[in-house]
Amino acid sequence: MQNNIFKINETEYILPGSRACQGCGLTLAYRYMLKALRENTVLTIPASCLCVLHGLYPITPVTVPCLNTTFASTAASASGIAAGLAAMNKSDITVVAMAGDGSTYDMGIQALSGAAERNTDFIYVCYDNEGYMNTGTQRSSATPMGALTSTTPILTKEHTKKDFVRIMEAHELPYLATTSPSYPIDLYDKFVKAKRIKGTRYMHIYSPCPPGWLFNTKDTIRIGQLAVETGIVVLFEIEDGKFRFTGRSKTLAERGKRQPVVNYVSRQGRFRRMSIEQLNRLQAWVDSRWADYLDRAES
Amino acid sequence: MKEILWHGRGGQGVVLAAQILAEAAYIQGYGGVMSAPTFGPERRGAPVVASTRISREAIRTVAQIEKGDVAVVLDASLLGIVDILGRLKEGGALIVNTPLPPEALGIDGSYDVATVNATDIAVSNRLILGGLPVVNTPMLGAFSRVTGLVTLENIEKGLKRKMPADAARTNFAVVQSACEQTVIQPKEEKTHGTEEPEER
Amino acid sequence: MADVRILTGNEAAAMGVKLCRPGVVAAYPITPQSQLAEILSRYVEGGEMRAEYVRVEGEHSALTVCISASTVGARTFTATSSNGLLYMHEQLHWAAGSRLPVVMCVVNRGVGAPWSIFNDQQDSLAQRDTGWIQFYCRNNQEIIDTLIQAYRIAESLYIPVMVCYDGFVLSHTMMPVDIPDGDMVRGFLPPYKAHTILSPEAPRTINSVLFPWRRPDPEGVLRDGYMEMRYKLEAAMKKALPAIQEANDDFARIFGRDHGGLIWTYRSEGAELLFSGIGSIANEATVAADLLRDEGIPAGVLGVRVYRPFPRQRVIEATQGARAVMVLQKGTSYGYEGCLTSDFKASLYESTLRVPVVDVVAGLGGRDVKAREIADAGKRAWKELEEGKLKTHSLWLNCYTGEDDAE
Amino acid sequence: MEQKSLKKDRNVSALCVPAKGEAGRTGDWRDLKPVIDHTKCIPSVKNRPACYLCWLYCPEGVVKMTIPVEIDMDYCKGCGICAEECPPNAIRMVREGESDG
Repeated sequence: MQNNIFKINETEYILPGSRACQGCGLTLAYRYMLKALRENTVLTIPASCLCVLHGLYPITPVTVPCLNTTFASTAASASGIAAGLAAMNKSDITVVAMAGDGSTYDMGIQALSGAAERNTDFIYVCYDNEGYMNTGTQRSSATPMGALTSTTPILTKEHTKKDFVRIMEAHELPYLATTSPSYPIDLYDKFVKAKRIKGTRYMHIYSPCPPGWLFNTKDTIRIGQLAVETGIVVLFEIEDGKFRFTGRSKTLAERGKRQPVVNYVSRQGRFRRMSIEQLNRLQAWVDSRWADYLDRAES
Repeated sequence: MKEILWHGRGGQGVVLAAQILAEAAYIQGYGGVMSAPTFGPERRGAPVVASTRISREAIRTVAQIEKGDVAVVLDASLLGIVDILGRLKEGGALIVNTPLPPEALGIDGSYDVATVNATDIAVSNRLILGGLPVVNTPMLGAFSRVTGLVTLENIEKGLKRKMPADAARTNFAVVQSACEQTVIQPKEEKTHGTEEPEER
Repeated sequence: MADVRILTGNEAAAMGVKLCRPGVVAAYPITPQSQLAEILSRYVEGGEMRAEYVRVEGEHSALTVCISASTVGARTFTATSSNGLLYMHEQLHWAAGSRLPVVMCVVNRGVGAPWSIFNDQQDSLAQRDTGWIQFYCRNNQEIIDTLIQAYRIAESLYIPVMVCYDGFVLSHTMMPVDIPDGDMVRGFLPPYKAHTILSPEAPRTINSVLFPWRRPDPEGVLRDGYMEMRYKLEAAMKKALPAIQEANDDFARIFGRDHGGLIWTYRSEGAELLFSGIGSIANEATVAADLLRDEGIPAGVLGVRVYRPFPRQRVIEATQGARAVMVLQKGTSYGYEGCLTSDFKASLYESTLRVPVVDVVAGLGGRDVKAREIADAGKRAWKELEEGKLKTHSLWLNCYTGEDDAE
Repeated sequence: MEQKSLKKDRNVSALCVPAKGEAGRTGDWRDLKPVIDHTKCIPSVKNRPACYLCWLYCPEGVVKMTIPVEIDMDYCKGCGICAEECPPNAIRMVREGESDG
């Protein structure tokens, strides 16, 4: 881990003084994503935390070009950029659409599925902070069962988290990967790889959110690590259909021992109303999914 | 009509203080009360402004307050960052949470300047929330003392409207202490009358 | 040598698009626009037209693709009808607010519910406040000519433009169309130059959030608040009125066809009974005017070619001498009156003219409207006018309204 | 808010230019600030580039990979991640206004 730190591109593409909250998982992930993708990148984003991070007119902290669009249209906007660049015969630019789970899982799923089905040449990045955080932590389909949100304030979220990564797998993309800002070098390496691949690539960032998940801002890294240590988040990549564990999940799969999900859940205020039954269902779901991934890794 | 601007940082309860004052004023019998946050994104620690309006009759204006009659500052460091005096009427009242006495703030221009160490009061009453001393409710005590617009009794009733009974009780204790410990430096020429001048 | 072919409206539109050489075309099929999308696909796949053709999964995405492609510097085109246009509504505002010169054909069709696949103008009339320039074509020749002018106007003012023409009535109806010469079109239409290019050379964040108030930037320029930025769109719309006229006049000089610019008139000198309308129904009214003139009723037509920006002064000038106006449109603002009627009357209000204006709603959901029927309505109105009993609200032409049962 | 300014805004549409401090001096948001004890901080102790987890995990990118390690206090938001993740616990979060000592 130590020596890898010096291979990372030192340029900072987000100038200090952004509007993001203290200890924001997205900001940390975005920092490494841009380091990996470098200057020749064009972004398009919807109204979201990322849009707020990109700043208010006339100033932006981000030194990479970016086009804001409406909530349901992020992937379509990327399609247009890809088509426009092709029409202007500019080929050496990486087109990136980046949105949160709300825009990706819920309102924008149609545009993303369309763009993926057309194998549009772009990277779609979903930073999954498990709720509509920019507008005050309302529930989205990515919110885990048992979590308190401003729209499930008493009974907690009733339904399980939509397994969106599996939906994207069904599109049989050239490359798909899951990442976490708690493992920045794993994230960095995957974006470096994704940049070189042609066609639609889907990158999932599991992005801890202090004000939304109700944990202290100093614990952002710890929470993200616990998610991987318990198997709630599994770090892997799928290249032309071939599944491979990566980073901490790889060592866990080979010889490590997963922690119980309660270690992760108990450190976040959003789960303080989670029932035992919900906790057990979550543990069972994590265990069965981990078993599936182990099988896929062997074959 | 009296217009009050509350200055603080995200997470200090500026909006809640403005609301409690409106509740208290309504209980006291003012026909018109209104409170509003500054619209837009709030960030923990970033400067935030909220407002309260109090009047005999129902209030019809909803525009933002241009210059308030009173400015309540929950965090003295804001004096150097936010143009607080720019939105305070000539002869208005400035109430600041700071250990310093009013004279030490170096406020020029004719304002009533009042200070109280709300942070200390909160800490000594063990009123800490999310690692932050609760400085919004004590300032309601200082407000009552400086302006006389609402009584402590009605502030207590206002507290009960906005929080559970036990929280209201502990918060009222700091309101009282702040009221007692507030130091006022009235502007030179006019003594401060508590009577409200007739409607403009 | 004129290259005249007998074409449907959709074919004329496709030919017009090809002549304008957009870099990116994105369209989702919907009746009655589909042939246009199909012909363009054949052009692109057959190598007749070099463009990126994005077969999107819906109209919302169709316009989004045009918006972002335009931001990268490509000329773009899309087309839709009816509920497809309604589904685009959010993106219509986004394109105008971004000041992008997207050009779109709207093949007018009624909107649901209930369903109608037939012609009327409720789809595009409902978009009059979105910040787009709106042309309404009265025949297929005007479709191809207006498309070419639309790109020049859009790209000089940075305002998106809708070229509307009636579904089936024009889109599927064949008539002679003189195809402008490609080189002459290239002369008329300079290459598209975006006002802001999304590119790594000059990294910018575009269409960010704006404060309600103005805000200084690091170089001490006092940057716009939201309201100033929106006013710039309104200011550009004002400049569009002379720009449209100029484009029309240049086109007439080069290609020999003058469509009037903002409005056109037919036998309007001495016309005391004046018909007005948008699209093919206004053309139908010219035949009605002839019928009425033959019967000694001084009728004429004021065709509105550009509905937004609304040509207020031209309408006032052309209405001089009229003793009654009948405004025909294939739509209404439910609970009030036809949108064209309202805007027509609002313009007259700014003048000394006090002429009664009859609101005529016609042809909804493809109901056929014949010149004779317009003439008969004109005759009835003329008689009521003579007797001082002219009813101005609202004539739903050829529609059983059940009102006559009430008497 | 309306200062007199020479230059008019000629932008056709809303476009932002990269600059520091978009949200203002975010260092001002802190109620706790990171203080580094350079006698424990690994790069200083070894006098060569090493560790730098504070640099790695800082969301704002305001930690410098220098010896000794420096933090841009104008913009550090005081989240406390660096203090939490520092292997030798060389960073303490101290209440604003209290001395660094």
